[in-house]
Amino acid sequence: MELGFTPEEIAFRQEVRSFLRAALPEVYRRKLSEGRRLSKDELAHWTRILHAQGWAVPHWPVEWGGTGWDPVRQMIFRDEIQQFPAPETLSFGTSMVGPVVYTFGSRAQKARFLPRIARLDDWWCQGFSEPGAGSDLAALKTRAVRDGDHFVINGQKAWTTLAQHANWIFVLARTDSTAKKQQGISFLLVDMASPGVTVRPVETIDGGFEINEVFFDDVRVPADNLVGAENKGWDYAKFLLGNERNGQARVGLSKARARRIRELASASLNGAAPRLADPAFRRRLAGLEVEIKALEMTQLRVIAAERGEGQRQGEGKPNPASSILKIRGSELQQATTELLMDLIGPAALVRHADEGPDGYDFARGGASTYFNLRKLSIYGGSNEIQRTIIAKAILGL
Amino acid sequence: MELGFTPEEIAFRQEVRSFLRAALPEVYRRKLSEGRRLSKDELAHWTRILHAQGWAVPHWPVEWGGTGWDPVRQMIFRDEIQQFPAPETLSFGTSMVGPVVYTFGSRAQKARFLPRIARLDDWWCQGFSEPGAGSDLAALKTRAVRDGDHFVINGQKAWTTLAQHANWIFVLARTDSTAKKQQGISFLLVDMASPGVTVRPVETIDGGFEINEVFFDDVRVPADNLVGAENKGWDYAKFLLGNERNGQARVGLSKARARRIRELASASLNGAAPRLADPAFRRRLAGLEVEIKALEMTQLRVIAAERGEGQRQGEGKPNPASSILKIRGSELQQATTELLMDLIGPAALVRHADEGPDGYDFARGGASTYFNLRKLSIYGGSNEIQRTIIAKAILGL
Amino acid sequence: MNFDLSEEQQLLKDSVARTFAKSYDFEARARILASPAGWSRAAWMQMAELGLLGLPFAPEDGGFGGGPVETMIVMEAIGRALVVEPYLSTAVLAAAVLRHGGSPALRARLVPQVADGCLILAFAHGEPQARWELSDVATSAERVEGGYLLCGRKSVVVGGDVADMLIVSGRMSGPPRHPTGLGLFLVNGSAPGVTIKAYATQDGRRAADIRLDSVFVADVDVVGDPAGALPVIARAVDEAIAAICAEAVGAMDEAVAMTVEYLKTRQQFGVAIGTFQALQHRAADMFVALEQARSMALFAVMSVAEKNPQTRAIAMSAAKIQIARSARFIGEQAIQLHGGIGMTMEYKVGHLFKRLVMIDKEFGDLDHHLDRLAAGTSLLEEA
Amino acid sequence: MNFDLSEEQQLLKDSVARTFAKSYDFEARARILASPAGWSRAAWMQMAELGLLGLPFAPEDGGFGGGPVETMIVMEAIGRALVVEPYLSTAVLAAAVLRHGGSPALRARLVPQVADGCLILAFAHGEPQARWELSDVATSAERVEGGYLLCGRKSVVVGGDVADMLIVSGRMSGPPRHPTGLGLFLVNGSAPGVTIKAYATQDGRRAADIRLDSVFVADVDVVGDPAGALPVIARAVDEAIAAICAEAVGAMDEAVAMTVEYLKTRQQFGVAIGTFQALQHRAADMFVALEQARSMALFAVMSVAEKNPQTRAIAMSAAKIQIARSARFIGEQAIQLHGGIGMTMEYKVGHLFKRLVMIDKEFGDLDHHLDRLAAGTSLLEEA
Repeated sequence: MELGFTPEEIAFRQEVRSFLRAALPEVYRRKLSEGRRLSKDELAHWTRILHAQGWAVPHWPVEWGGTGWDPVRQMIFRDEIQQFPAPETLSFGTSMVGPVVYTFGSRAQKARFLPRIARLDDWWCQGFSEPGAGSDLAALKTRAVRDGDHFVINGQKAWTTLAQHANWIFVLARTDSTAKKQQGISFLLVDMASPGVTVRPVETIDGGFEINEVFFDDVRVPADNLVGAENKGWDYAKFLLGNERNGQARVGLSKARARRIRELASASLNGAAPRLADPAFRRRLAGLEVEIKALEMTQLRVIAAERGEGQRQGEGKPNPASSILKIRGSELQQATTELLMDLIGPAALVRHADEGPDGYDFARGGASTYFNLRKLSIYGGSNEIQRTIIAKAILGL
Repeated sequence: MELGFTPEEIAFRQEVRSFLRAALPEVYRRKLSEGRRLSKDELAHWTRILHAQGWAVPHWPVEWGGTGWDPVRQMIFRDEIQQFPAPETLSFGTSMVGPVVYTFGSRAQKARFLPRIARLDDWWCQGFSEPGAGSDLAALKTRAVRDGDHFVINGQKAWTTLAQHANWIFVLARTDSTAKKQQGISFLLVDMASPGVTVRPVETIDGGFEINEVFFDDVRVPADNLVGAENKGWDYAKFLLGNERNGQARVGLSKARARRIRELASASLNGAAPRLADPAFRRRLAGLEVEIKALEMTQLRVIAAERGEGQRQGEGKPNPASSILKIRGSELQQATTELLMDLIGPAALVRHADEGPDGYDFARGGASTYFNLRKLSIYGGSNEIQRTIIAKAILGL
Repeated sequence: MNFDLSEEQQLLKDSVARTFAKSYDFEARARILASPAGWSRAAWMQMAELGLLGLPFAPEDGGFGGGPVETMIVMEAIGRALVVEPYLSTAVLAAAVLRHGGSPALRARLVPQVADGCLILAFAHGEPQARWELSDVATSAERVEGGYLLCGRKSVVVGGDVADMLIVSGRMSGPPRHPTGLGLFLVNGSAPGVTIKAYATQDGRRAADIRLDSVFVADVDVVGDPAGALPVIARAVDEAIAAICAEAVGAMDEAVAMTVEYLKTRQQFGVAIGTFQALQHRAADMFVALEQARSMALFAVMSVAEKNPQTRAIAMSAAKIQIARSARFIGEQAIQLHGGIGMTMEYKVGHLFKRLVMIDKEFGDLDHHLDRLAAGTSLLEEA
Repeated sequence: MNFDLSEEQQLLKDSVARTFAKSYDFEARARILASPAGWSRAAWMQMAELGLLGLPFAPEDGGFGGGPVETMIVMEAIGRALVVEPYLSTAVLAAAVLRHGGSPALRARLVPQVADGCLILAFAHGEPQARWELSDVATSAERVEGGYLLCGRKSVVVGGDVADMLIVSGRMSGPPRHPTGLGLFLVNGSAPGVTIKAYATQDGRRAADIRLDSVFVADVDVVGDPAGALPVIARAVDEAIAAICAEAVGAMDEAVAMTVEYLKTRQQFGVAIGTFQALQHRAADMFVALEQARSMALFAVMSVAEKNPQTRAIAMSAAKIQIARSARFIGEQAIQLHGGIGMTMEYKVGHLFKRLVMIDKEFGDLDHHLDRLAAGTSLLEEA
């Protein structure tokens, strides 16, 4: 046992932190602290700064721009980004479709798409969920019919995050309707400029627009844009979702938010007594910090085990323990936003749109982030699904 | 709407309280406060005091010793008994087998058993659960085979509360093994002095002996002791369990315990600072009192509705809303014992058997009652079963 | 002890429910929210016609003599339909201030206008530093010839921009948080020195921050004792708490009903998701939380007319605590069980959730009331 | 960063597990509990033979030089097997006092005896009024010719009647709760003036209340600075917290495993109850709680050698908080999911539950540590 980080790992953390201090525009940091979203251009700007540093896609193969860091360093990097807080790269590209392409894609697909993903030249979105298929993803109805060297797609995707910014979408579509549910699905890369693609933004309960409906109306996609084998898309989707789950703990975000709560609670907001003077509030915050620390330790254990696995057997498969990270990670992000909202008091009523009044800057990202992050326990495999995974895959029930 | 009690009801409450002050030996009250159990003789003594007052079986038909009180008065009476705290009569007799006998029993059974139940001349226990059949009560295996004017019982009952004191047991036994699960069960009254009845007390985690295994080895029971019709026992059991659930809120006990907590927390236990000086403790107690008050109000609503029903349609059937009373009632009894244990601090470690040291009288009924009352969410239809009842019978899921 | 509605109460309940069902369904509400004003005067006048706006006032003042039960009936319906018009601030909160603090002359002047819908009121009391502490008023009220001069800031005044007239609290004497020295003053929203910064709230209502720069209030516009208003304020806020508890019950009831219906109809893995036991039990827990909240809302109604302010305050805190707990649980689970559709503004359940969360932020949140309750005597104290 | 055990550690783990599996199964333990003494000297000598009793001491003192990880390994096994012998009080708590407070001469005198099982120690520190406040010592230590006189009462001293020798804290100066003025004194359990009132604890251990009436302690039996022992006490208790967290993880792990096994085998309504989704999800939540507890027990082990007492105390409180939460949840759910069988003393899970509940009552409960943590700096403070 070697509990704690090595001196090299600690130095690496400092290196990342120094880079962020030097390279990240302060306005981006403040926006993220306040629960606001960067604009498309701002995120592209930041991605290029990272790219210039060689850190845009650390977890990718070195050949395609990866850093060769081991899982612990990757975790440290993610943690520092999140807790700074600095913007994370667009996960639909770097963590979802990217790994699918470099693992299952053709040589031509790799050369064409990966460099553009790494620089955010292309903005990708995820065409998985459908109105009738939420947690039961394999029940999807969108069809892709072969027509010469094209597929013709018809159907509708739902809850498509940031599709309004995207120029590419990766789509699960049914290519064999006679096969069983999970079979007969293919994984297609679709240029959103193709005729027949329509995007309709949907307002969410935080008052923002981040999800969309995407409609496909006789959309023609070159067969070259099929990833891997036809009718094998479900395998690639499972691979993708497994990667996704691993990244969902996002402990750094919860740490950053807990720190922001402590900072705000130490101050006199609008002349009121600091909330930290209330022992009940202090206890609530302290109790939450314990849960965050526990999750951080659990994440370290999962990652250390993965590194061990990796050394022994090459690339690891998704660890069912990552369901713990998903459940607790989402719950703690939700709990921190709830505490932040409660800290704000009556000012939580104020809606921060364009017309928001002065004097409530501390309240930004209070209620809205609380509302927004209710999604975390729903998407990426709802927490109910994760509990079933633990019960079956780990406990054998 | 007539919110609040009528002046007559308030006067009635005072009357009950005055009676308890005058009639209940102080040593009984103190024992109950401290989570201890009365001896068999003590409970018999108290039951006879109540009987002399005409209040031993208030809810029974007047013909058999009932008072004719409406459901609200019955509730007030129970509440006063519980919160005093005064001993409740032995429920296996007065609330379980008694109502079954006066509702479904023969004239001879009524005349023979009811007066003895009311005076606790007979100590009854409940032979329902079996080792293999817990929440799935109808899976019971104990058999009763007709042999002339007798039934011959073979099998085993489990978790039989206070069977070690009992001289009678009411038994569910399978009389038709060809019928479907719920059919083919009969309801039999068995003298425990019959040859072939064996009782084995089982120690529970609170260190007490209140449950038993009861074995039946060719026990001969006169056919006169069959209640109602052969193979119809399941109906009588459901009737009994419905009555049981209604009585499980036991708000008065939680009120009494919350009051004891406040009293102990106001004092300096063994020289320590009063716990009530700790704002976190005060908040926890206050929060618990809210939940108790809410349950008390819910119980009033259920009872008021039952009275309304009763006026319109005669005797009411068990209200599925009584599942709320069971769930919250057991949870709050458990929560109050947990708070009491936490209040006690390190002294909770002390086991109060014969050898317990001096100076910890305040700690009596702390940990032991906490351990003992874990049973409440298990028996009488586990809280999981109650949630299913709510989901199906009330919400229609 | 009887929780059944009287015939008149049942009539009131039915007519309110019928009206909202007809003219305030989800689509109608969406249109109101999308309108420039963000609220509907037509809906307001309809409430006036139904007699709802004059409900809590005494007949001799021009009202209909409704009591806490009648207010509960209306507020529950408002909660269910998510009515955004300022009923609570005008017809409950400001109305209570007038009833308990206003002179007969003042009531004679104002109540008929409120009742017929022409006069919308708001209670401008909260200040930036006060959180929910009722005595924490820094706005000053200075005695001048023929009246008073008010200086200060009021924040998150619900309905503050919609109102024609504000009831403003101001301090004649003493430091902030001192129990005496407070007065209540009627201020026209367009009076000189009044600056109103209006905005939308998270749950689709209107609110305002209000600046008072030497605003003159004539003697005739003082509500009650200009240095002893705290008891009136506390009583009015307690009545508002009882009312908002009923509103929350209406919203929770609707959220539970929508969720159960969704569980029955939504198919996943080839079956209705309501067949999954984990979801069934969650729905059962929601139902339990709803019934506990309903019980405590009734307890608030029972206790709101209580003469002893201490006893009344304890009861209101207890009710608000239960409401806060149940509302948070029911709201969050309603979204969770709906999944993605619950996250959108195109579906009612998300709006119910938002309102339920925001109700916790009005008149004191869970922690505030736990503190208030923990500081007092036991809720279970027996007479 | 590597959580794998070294070869030696794995060997230790295996041998301890093997030993307890063979000679400390549930039936063997039941016999020990039923014996007149309530504990087993044979089991104790077996632990000595395995080298467990000398484990934490330095080799130069006659120990085996084990560190926090080795103690964790032993304590986890003790938790799993529900060992009732006073390992924690002797080989963790008292051992830490000796290691950090005792002179080389004292260690040379005592450690070999402890290691070979002949000397059982207990730490007599807690007092009736102290709850878990370490500085709250009223027992007086008065300087006399050639030594000290102790007067006072110690309460709920775990292992206090089993011990051959007690390490007693006493106050030389200052009021109770003053951070200086405390000393530690070795007292023979049978010394004149010592009265031991022994009893069983809820979880089948032995404990004692101890009265000290002018008990003479010679200078040679003073442990460290007779007026500056609080830092040693705090450090020893922090080590005990790390150890008891590991014990709790062992007990939780066993409780979860038994519950999962029970869900797989127990039939109701014609199927294994582990097929019911609500119970599956409950089991999943138990597993999550277990893993969170395991993580924080490791965090405690990582932090227990931390030099800064403030940082160390924060880490120990954080670990104990997580353990308290997980243990209460897992314990209660283990009983709930077992149903009736879990309520009896004839089945192991009930004993695990009782131990888990009682672990919360040693070295500070959830509330105590939440207060301690909330009073300090943030747990998430970065270096």
